[in-house]
Amino acid sequence: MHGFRLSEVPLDVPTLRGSLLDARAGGYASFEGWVRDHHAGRSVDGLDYQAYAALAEIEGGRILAEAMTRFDVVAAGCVHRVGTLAIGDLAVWVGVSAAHRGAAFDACRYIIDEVKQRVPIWKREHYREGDADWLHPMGDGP
Amino acid sequence: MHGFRLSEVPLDVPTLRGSLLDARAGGYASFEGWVRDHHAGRSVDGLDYQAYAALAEIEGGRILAEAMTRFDVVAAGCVHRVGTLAIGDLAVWVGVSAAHRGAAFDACRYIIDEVKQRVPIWKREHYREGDADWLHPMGDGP
Amino acid sequence: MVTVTLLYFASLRERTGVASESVSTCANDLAGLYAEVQARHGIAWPREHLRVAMNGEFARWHDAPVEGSEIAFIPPVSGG
Amino acid sequence: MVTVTLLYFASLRERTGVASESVSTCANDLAGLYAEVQARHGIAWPREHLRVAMNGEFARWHDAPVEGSEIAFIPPVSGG
Repeated sequence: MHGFRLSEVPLDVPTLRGSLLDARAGGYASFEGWVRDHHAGRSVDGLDYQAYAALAEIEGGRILAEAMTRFDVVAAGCVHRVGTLAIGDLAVWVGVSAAHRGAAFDACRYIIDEVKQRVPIWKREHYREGDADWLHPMGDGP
Repeated sequence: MHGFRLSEVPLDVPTLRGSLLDARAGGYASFEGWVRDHHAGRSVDGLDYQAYAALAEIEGGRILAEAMTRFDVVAAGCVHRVGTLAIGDLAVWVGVSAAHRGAAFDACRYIIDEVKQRVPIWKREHYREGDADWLHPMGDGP
Repeated sequence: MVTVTLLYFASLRERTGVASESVSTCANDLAGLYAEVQARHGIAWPREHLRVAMNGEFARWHDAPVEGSEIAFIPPVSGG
Repeated sequence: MVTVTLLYFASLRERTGVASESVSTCANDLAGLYAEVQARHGIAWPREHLRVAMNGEFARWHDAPVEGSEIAFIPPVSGG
């Protein structure tokens, strides 16, 4: 998996990782975002991700291309889940292979930081008390 | 796999990763060092890792404990291969789970940087031309 | 007057009650179009908190709405 | 005079031809012991490039060799 895509089905990490194997690569850095059981002091039961798919894939692809340009890497990929996820489910995967570990780490972190800031994907948290909320960091809500 | 250990057999990444899953963890950063096909301008066919096992496990364990203290992480593990490895084989795995991605990345990088600097493990590269050399960064050789 | 399709996501979809709607507008730019949408759906969110996209690409608030285009008001994102 | 076991790794093992050897020494400290080893095996490597361990723990060059201990001269490492 090179580049960026959305997935409506669970991600298979060994397959994703395997797609970045390369004899020229000495290092592989990866990041996984997992659904955790709490956020901002509240207990979370699960969540939904919604995306503006057309724009998300364009903007995600742009971020991956930037990472390939800025850092000396061999290959990089990112897949983000959409749909309903349970605690412990994998929400996003980033993987980068490079000749040297510094570039692999830096590119991996760049990708996840930019994806979280720029790609039109939204998270709706389901709380143990039964309510649910769309998260809009920095916004007060509509 | 929490803490540090050496392994004489190939590493199984899904199992290692699975051991760090935790409902409190929202992020998982990992690093893998792969045997690459070149180094310092020479073509490499494979390599051996030799360790001073008793001290390596003590020093590796110390590094993991430092990472747990310095960074706000849930769990962290590192396994380093010893023995004969081929191109593309996994030489070292580091995995860190944490509530937030910053701590996961920072701890992961701390661990691999310190392991490479401090743990008594040595690499012998086999070159395509048939010769082989122990690597001793910063040293001129005995 | 142009006719465009508006797309809503996340809280905005919840507030408007629709994923998309077709509207005719005389607004000169996307800022003016958003002001109309705010008034019609009772959205307090200031424009400064949102981004806007037209036909699957980010656009500028002073761009004019293009006949037949698909326009999305993008609330702050929370992926990852 | 104490008797200790010396462990060799990587290039040092290649140079000495042994993984370990038992030696008796009158050296006052580990620095002196390394000087003996250098002379006996023709090792040019200055002590400053190495670390030293005794009984599975890093030690200091001015530590005295302990009877029956296991001593390793640690060349620059290259794991990872």
